[in-house]
Amino acid sequence: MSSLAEYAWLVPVFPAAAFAVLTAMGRGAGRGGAWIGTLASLASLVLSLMLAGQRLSGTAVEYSNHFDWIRAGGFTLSLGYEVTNLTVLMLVVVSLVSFLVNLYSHGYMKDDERISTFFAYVALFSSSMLGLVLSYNLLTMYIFWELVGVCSFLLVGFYFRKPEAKAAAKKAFIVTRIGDIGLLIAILLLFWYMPNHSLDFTEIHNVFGTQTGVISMGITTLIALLIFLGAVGKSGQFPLHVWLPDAMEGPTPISALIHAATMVAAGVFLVTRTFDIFEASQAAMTTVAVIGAFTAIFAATIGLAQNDIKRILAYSTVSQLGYMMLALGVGSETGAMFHLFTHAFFKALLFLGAGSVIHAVHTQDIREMGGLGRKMKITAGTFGIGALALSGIPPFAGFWSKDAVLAAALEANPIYFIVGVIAAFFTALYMARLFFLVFAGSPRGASHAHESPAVMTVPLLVLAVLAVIAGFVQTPFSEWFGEWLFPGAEEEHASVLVIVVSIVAGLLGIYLGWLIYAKGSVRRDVVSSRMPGLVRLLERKYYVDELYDLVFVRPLGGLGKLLNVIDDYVVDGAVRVVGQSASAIGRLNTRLQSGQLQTYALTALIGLVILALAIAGRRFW
Amino acid sequence: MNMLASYLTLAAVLFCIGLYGVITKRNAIIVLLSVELMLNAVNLNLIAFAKYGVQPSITGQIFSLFTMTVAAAEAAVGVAILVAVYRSRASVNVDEFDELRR
Amino acid sequence: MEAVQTLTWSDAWYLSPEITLSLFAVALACLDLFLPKRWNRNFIGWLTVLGLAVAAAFVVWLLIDMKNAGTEDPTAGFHNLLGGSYRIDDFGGLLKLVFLGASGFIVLASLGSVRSKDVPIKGEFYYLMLPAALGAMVMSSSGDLITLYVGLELLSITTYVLVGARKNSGISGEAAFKYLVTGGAASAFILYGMSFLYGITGTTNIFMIGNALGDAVESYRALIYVAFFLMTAGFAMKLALAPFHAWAADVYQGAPTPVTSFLAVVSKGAAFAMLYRIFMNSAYFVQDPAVQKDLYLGLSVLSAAAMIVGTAGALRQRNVKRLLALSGVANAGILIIPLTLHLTPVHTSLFSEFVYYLIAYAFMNIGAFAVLTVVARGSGDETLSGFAGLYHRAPWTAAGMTVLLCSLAGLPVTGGFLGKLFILFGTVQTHIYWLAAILLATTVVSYAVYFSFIRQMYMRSGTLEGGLRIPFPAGLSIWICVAATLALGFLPKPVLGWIDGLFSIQYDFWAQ
Amino acid sequence: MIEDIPVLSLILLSPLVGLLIVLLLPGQRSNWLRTAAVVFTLIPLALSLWLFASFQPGAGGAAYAEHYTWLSIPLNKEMVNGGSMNLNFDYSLSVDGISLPLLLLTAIVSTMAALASVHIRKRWKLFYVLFLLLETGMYGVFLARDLIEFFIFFELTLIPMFFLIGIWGYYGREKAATRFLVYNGLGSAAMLLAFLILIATAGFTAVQQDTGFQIDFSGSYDVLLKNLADPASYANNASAEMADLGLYLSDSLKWTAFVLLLVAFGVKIPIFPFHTWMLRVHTEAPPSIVMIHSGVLLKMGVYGLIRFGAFLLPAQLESWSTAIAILGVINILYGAVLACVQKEFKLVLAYSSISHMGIVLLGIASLNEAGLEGALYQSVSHGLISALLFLIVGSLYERTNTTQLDELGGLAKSVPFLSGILLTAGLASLGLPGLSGFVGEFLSFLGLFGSMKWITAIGVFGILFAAVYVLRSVLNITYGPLKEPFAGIKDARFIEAVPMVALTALIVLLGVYPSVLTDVMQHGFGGLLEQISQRTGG
Repeated sequence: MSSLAEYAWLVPVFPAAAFAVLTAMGRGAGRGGAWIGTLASLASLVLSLMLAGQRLSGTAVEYSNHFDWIRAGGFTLSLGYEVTNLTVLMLVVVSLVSFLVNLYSHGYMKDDERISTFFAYVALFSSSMLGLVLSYNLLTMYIFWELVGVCSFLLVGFYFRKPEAKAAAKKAFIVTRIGDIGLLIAILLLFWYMPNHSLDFTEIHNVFGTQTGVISMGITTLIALLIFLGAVGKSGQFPLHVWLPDAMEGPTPISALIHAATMVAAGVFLVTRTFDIFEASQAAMTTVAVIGAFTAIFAATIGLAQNDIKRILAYSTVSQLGYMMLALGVGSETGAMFHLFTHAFFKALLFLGAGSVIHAVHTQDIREMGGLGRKMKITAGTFGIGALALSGIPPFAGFWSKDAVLAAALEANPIYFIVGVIAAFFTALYMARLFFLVFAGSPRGASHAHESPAVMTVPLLVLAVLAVIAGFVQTPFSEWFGEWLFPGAEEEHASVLVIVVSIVAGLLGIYLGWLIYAKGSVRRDVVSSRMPGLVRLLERKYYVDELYDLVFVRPLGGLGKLLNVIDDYVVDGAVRVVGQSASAIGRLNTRLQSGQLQTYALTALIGLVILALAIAGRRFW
Repeated sequence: MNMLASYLTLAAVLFCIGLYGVITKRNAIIVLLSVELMLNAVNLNLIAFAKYGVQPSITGQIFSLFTMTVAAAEAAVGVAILVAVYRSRASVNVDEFDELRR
Repeated sequence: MEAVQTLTWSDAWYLSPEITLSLFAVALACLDLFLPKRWNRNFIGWLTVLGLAVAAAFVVWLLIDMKNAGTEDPTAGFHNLLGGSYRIDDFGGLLKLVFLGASGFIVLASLGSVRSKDVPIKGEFYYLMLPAALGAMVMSSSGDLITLYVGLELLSITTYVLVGARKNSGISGEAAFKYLVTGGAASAFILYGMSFLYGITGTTNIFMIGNALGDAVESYRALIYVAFFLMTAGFAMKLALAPFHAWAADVYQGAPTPVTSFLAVVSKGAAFAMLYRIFMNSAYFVQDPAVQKDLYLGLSVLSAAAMIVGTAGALRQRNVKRLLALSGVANAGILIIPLTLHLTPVHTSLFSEFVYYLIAYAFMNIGAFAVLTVVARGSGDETLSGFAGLYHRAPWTAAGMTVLLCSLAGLPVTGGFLGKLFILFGTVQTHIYWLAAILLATTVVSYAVYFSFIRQMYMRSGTLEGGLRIPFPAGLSIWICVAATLALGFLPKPVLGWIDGLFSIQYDFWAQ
Repeated sequence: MIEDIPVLSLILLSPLVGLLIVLLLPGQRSNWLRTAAVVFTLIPLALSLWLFASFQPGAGGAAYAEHYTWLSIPLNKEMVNGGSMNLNFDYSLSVDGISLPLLLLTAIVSTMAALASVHIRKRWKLFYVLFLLLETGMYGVFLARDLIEFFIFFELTLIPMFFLIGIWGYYGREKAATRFLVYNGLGSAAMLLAFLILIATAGFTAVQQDTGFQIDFSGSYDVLLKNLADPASYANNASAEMADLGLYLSDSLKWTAFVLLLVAFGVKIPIFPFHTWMLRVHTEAPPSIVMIHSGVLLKMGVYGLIRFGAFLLPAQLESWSTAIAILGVINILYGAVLACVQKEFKLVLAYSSISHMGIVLLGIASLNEAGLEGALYQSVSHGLISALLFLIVGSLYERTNTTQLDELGGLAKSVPFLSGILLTAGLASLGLPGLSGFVGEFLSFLGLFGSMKWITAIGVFGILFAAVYVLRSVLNITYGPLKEPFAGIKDARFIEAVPMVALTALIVLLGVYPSVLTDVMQHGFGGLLEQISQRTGG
């Protein structure tokens, strides 16, 4: 039976092959080509499920395999894959979401002339993410990490003719690259500090997990923080969250893929994989928790003031990722992975639902929507389930996972808990706002909206089901999930307090939203009329983009221009001066050549005198 | 020895006068003559050394004979060239011989 | 004093090259005088070439002869004639070959390409080359200051006339006059210096001067300085080392191109011969190391100044002849380097370095001047723009010129490159790095100079249409020069091996 | 039997044969000329591929070597003790793990550039003659094992480049050509001086004979390597007396020689502040020549620095390693920041080359196997990537007549293939894993990080800026609204597409399977590190 794990490497290879085929075929592949991508992702899904089945049966041992990639004298850099419960879980999530997105895109993208290119990108994206998940060491992970980044760049910039898409794609890549630098330096540090220059996760676990003190505290903290920087970039944590909302310029299925299962999950997954390093350093843990908690509430508040349906969802993603980081920071791997797991489904559901809406009304501004619930019943229903899950209303999946996170937070520090609860309240509020504005009330603007085709609604239904049931794998009453994933890890048991408070926060948020946006008993400008500055601050996302522009982009541009001037006038100027000094001697000579014989003679005589004086003078020097 | 010094001084003075003439005189003929003056300074030197030198020998005098002869040939050629130049320039002013320059 | 030695018939054999040249010179002068005016004088040119070739053959014969004799008894490798005032040795022999060959190629290149408008009296023009070459030979062979001086003046006076050969041209006369005055003053300086040397040592024999100087340095230090500084100044003027070089550009420009070529190669080479001979036999024996160092340092400084000024000056020069004159200034600076290097047990090859570069220099300069003659003949333009579009008009000539220019610039694989390389190796062996650095730096700057020709030839379009007519003798000499330049670059072994086989500092410089 | 075929000479000389054939062809037949040129670049390509495939790292020493004496010049006879002295320069060719990858790179880039020369519109014959001469020079540089021979080939690349820039370049071509020549000439001059110092003080063998010492100075790299590795032996051979005469390489001279070499190759690489010449070349030369220039010629500097700096003078390299690393970081950041603000695509690429060569310097400064392999790998990879980029630039310029970034835009619409390749090349250039650029960068950083953590960490920021300038420029060209004048332009022709696809494939291959090169390189660097640890008293 263990033989199946040996073929785990095929999981990412299927979509990679699809990418190669589609690229080779070029645009000629057309819609037929799209099915190649879908089939490949189906193959990945099937294989992942089979792997999962084997692991669930409990008989399989962890399997890893690797080969030497580069040999450089004493060092060997190897690549490889590893099959554990964690990786298999991620494989299933990624390949499932990826398959559903594939399916959905057949409907969403059917009129696009570059549909085969789109599917090629998606295939590469899935492949990279699957590869990342399977990685057995940090180097392998880094390689796929970067590939994920570039794929997201390609997909975000898919509508390349739109200047916004171009800018967003660029931003996505560059901002995440800041994090990548952290990760790269962390890898370099680990390479030189680890015994035998090893980068495998197993070895990392052995070295850091056992607290042998091989690596000093300072270095451990540094490594952990640098790895976290990578995760911050990828998972859109403050202060590198700025790319994520902009990434909504890509086609909506891509947003689902990026936000639900692939790119953003990579950061959390990375921290989970190297969790031993973090656990070895309290400072790093605190940093993770603080950043996570702050991001959770920070993004949630921004989400309150946005009007673009996808941007709201994007900020909710940032916020939810903050929860996951918070969970990690307070030492609950299970909580983080659990929330990641459930979030993958309901966030994919929400994005695909949003896509369905956009597909129908051709706008993304929620102020121009309304009353869609009657025309798009499936979409509305499934979206509602997703929204409830996100708001943390039992029995939907999000409730259980958020609960786990909050429980861990409360145990660690009540402040984290309070922040988490407030963020949960905001989450419920903006989701209610979103839902009621879009689906309730009367139509504003687009009127001829209709339900999407089956190829789009089926994935919605599947995800809706998952959004309902996925939470039951880990409840306060049964902790099967955590034990399966992280055997031996201690978990906090959710207390009644946590459950009650979180439910109340969620319901309160929804109620308030209903009052404002559906019932209309509270005026919408109740806040904006009193505190216009605050609303403006939220609408402009706390001016973080502007701040970056002011602090980094402009100075860099200025520095570049300055260096350009220096390069032209100082560096090259020095070269020119050297050249001109040769020329100047030449000019001097030319001036001497006046044609006057006697000038020549006089020059010669002066030269002779100088020479004689110099030679003689040398003696007395 | 005293004798030698005065001869050498005289020769040096002559040489310098010649050099001065070459550098400053505008008339080409005088320039040529100045060159001859320098050569004569050499002759004086040679003969002084031949008589009062460290190791007096006849060679110096022989040398000066050669010098005189050759200088005469040189002067002849010089004047001939000057004549040719005068034909095209109608001037023997050295300052005006500056068509070749830069 | 030894007894006066007279010339014997057996001595005449050793003088055969010189005698040949004199005979040819006299015969051709008479021929030119008695032949009717309407006859074309070109054949006199051919006869001149013949005379030079015969003389060269004699030189080779003598060299081989001495080589054979020298294998048993090294002292038979040289002959003193006329009480040591004339000396037949390998130093002289090799340089004579260079002078004769160079003169031959110059005459060859000028055949058919010198316009009668420029040189009205062609016969005179050709046969005057012979006494000039003779003068150069005497200079390289003399063992006595007097002989040296006579040779020098023979060369100088003949070239004064040659420079002024275009009688009706104002600039030719002006050039001749300038050359004459400068040359005369230079001679005066050299002679004045020599007179002091004679005064200190009591002899004019170069070999005895060396012996005498060794003892004299104690009491006559100041006079030694005076003597050598005056001579150095004189030679610097003759060689056109900076800052004594200003006349060269004017004279080169005013002279007919073949004469310019002769001045650049033969006159300069002969002056070098003289300088090497004197310094190696006198300054080298000054027993006070400080004084000796000063004397050589003076030369090094002049060499550096010449390289810098020559190259920089050429950068801004548009007239090709003036440009080549300044390039000649720089090259004179390079040619003097081997002399300024110390003789150490690991570095004794100064003569090979010097002669090899001189040979390479001769070929590339003669070739370049020949191309200039041909090009200027077509366009009447002696500035750089005369070369514009040459590649389109005469691709092969342009290619040949490119080789010559690469050699002048010291780019591989040419004679100029290897010549510079050997000199450079010498400076490195003797640890005179500053001179090496200046040599290298000026060489690189000179790329800009020489490649401005290439820019004109290949990258600009000229105003002239149609092909370029190249007279056969000129074409022949151009291609011989190109081939020789390349051969010197690729296969220097025969030449260098030959020089090394013949030449020995012990016997060819010092032995009496 | 295989051993009897002089493969190296064939590689070196086949372009010269091609040159002769091109000379004989009629000048108006551009197709014939190009075909001949391409064929004669394919021959060395095939040979070097075969050499690469059959290369056996375990064979020890130089696996394939040819050696003929070129010159043996007697220096003068008046030697001390009546001995004799010769100066020998050889025609000596050899490949090892360091030169072989670069040789292959040369062959590949030359072939691609020959194919890419379809854009040349005039004077084809002269173009291909010079092109083949340039190719010979490049092969010679990587094959030569005699210092003077190396120098000659190094210089030999200058002359054709001068013509190629000056005749077929853009508006400022003549100035660019002259500047290229003089600037690189200065570099070469420094190199020659360093070489001669090495030869004159350490490059000789001294044999005691009846009549005295026979001393043979030689440009041979092997002799130098042996003598420098074991100074005691050669100095003893030549006796103390010889050492007094300067036949001994003192530490200060070693230092001088190393600095000279650093300057010499620093100009070529180029190291800040010696880089301004190459900006002109990048912007003014015709694209197919920039392919060669950026693809191969810059690597000659890297090769020289490794071959002569690292192998001959490892102790000096070590004491200079911090400085080199700092220079590398300056190169990386300076080049990158400047690349971010350029308005002209070719200038972006030029500055990006500076930045990338900085990474090479980091690798060299690391003085360990990972770093040195990284430096070499980065060189090969950058060679391929920049060749590809300029190939695209050539094709784009032919269609749009501009390389100004703000005049271009939206080309992905009208020329999707070119845009796709451009994007791929750009991604390779910014060091995306899976493409060749990453491996070299990673290895270089990895190597240097072992010894200089802070410097490396600062240098790593270069990859961030790389992302900025690559995306800024590439996206400006390909993304965004399609500019009106470019609506009708056609995508790449087959003959343009072939080299692009080939180069892209190689970039991917090297990115995915780096062992194909690193295993060969590993052999080349094997001996060096032992030496370094021995000589630096480790």
